[in-house]
Amino acid sequence: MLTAQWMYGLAGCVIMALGLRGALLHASLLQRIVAINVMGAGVFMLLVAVAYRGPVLPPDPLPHALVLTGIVVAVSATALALALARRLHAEQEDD
Amino acid sequence: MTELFLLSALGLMLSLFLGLLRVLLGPGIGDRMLATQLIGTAGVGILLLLSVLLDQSALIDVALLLALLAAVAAAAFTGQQKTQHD
Amino acid sequence: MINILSSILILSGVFFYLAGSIGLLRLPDLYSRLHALTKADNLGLGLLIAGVALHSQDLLMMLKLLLIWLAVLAASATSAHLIARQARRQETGS
Amino acid sequence: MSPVSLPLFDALLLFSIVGLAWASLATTDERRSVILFIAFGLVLAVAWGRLLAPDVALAEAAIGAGLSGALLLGAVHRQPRPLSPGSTNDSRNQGATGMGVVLRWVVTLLCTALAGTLAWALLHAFSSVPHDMLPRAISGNLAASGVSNPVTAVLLNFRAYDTLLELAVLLTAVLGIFALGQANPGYQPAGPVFDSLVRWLVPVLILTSGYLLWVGAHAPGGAFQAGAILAAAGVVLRLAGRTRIGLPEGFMLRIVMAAGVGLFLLVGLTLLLLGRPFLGYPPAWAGSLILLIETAAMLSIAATLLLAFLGGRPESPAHAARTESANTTASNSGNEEQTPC
Repeated sequence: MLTAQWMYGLAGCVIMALGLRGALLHASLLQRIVAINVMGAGVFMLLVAVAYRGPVLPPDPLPHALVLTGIVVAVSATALALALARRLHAEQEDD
Repeated sequence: MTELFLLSALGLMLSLFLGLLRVLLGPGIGDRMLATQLIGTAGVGILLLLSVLLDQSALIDVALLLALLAAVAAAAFTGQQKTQHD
Repeated sequence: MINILSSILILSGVFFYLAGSIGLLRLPDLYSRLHALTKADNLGLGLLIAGVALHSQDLLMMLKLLLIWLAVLAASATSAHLIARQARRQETGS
Repeated sequence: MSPVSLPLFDALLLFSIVGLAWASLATTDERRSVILFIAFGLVLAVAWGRLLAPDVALAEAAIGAGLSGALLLGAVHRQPRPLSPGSTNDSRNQGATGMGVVLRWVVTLLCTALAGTLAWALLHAFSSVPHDMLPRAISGNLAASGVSNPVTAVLLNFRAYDTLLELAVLLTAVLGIFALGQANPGYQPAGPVFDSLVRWLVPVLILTSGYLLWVGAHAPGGAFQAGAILAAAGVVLRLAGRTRIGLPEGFMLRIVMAAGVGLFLLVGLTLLLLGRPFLGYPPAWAGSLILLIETAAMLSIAATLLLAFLGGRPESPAHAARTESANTTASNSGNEEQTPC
């Protein structure tokens, strides 16, 4: 077992849990969106840690491809969430 | 030579870490933004050293992207948005 | 010979980085921090890049490294200007 | 290069990353939270590089440093009051009551339990048989894939279905954003200093995106990173206060948005007609077909990400000039046909 692999893997678990906690507990919608992004980053770190196979062997490319597309989807989902939040805010102001 | 690159990468990591303390301490939002700038520059340096240390020339491209986009956050932070006409 | 020169350049680059971040931490106000930081990290990155370029001895790599340095120079000057302007605006505005 | 182990470096890096994640969620100040999140993204890019994932690092650098920071900071500035479902005072008071405190602790405890379970499963997986069946299958078939970068081979050949559907997801997200209203009003001119940066930065960003697209066949890079950088060029123009940010208008915009999915489908269906499996490229053609699809995908990704940054249907600059007052409730979809109200 590689030292780096479990160090980064554990950190990924911690980051994911921190993000989940933030997403559940924050009152502000914007901060919930940030928290979900943090949670996603934790999952990405987990996957990249799983792909890592030490300094000599090349890493597994499949999780890299997953994370790469995940990053792009995460940013567009964030944009959609922010647009929803903006609309919600505008509707509330009309009331 | 490998030891030197490793030591230098650690030095830059320490520099990034000190910048992180300023991001956490603030006090003003400008201070935090400035420290984020330092974290970016340190990140560029670390990536350059890692590209030699791990024999990954593509990390130079990553450093290039970080360098090119370094001003975007500051611009987004200080930019004045037009007011909605309503 | 080239190895020694490149080591000296890289180590002095790291020294300026550390000086800059210590300045960022110890100096009392935003403007002096701004000043210390932009100088130190530009110089630090410049020396580091010179060292890495000397070590790589590959022309395309050197060109990319030069572009990185120029980009960081321009970006840090611009961001410093924007942050300082914002701080001034807030001081006079509110 | 000899194998190096850098546990101390890793420890400092991970401490910074976890610290930033924690700090960005510990504060209730939205602006501080976003700035800490941007710093978090910068350090993450270094971590991906450290774990020998340069493809991921490129995407993180392009999106973390360019798009998502600008997107979130823009949202904070637009909101003088916090974006919360109720008024914040209510939720603060709720937090102070006994129920709120108990809830907080229960959620924290559950999250800790989840992290523990996940870590346990992970350590179990790491200490069992090393998984090298998939990597071996990928490297064994790499020669027939048309490209030599394994990540590009996975994205555009071995798992091309996934990438096709992912482009469809991006398109759907933007259509959702369009349905919510007009684009954000944009930025005031940022002044001469930023303008002089923009003048050379935008061409260099466009050049870099072309380079990343081309190099993606045999080295880290590809349509996603190239598209993200191209979108970042548009973000920079927008931040400088320009109204023209390189997006085509009207019908052309629709074509560019759909180009990635469209060309992907077209290639897949043509192959079906020729008696091959859907998206099963003939090895001799694979390289050129992948480059063709990637070029279209890059343009679509760039347009989609930039539209996502705008946060709504774009106004055509001509229309914006004609009418100072933007009608936010207009549900007309055609930009050209919209009459000034």
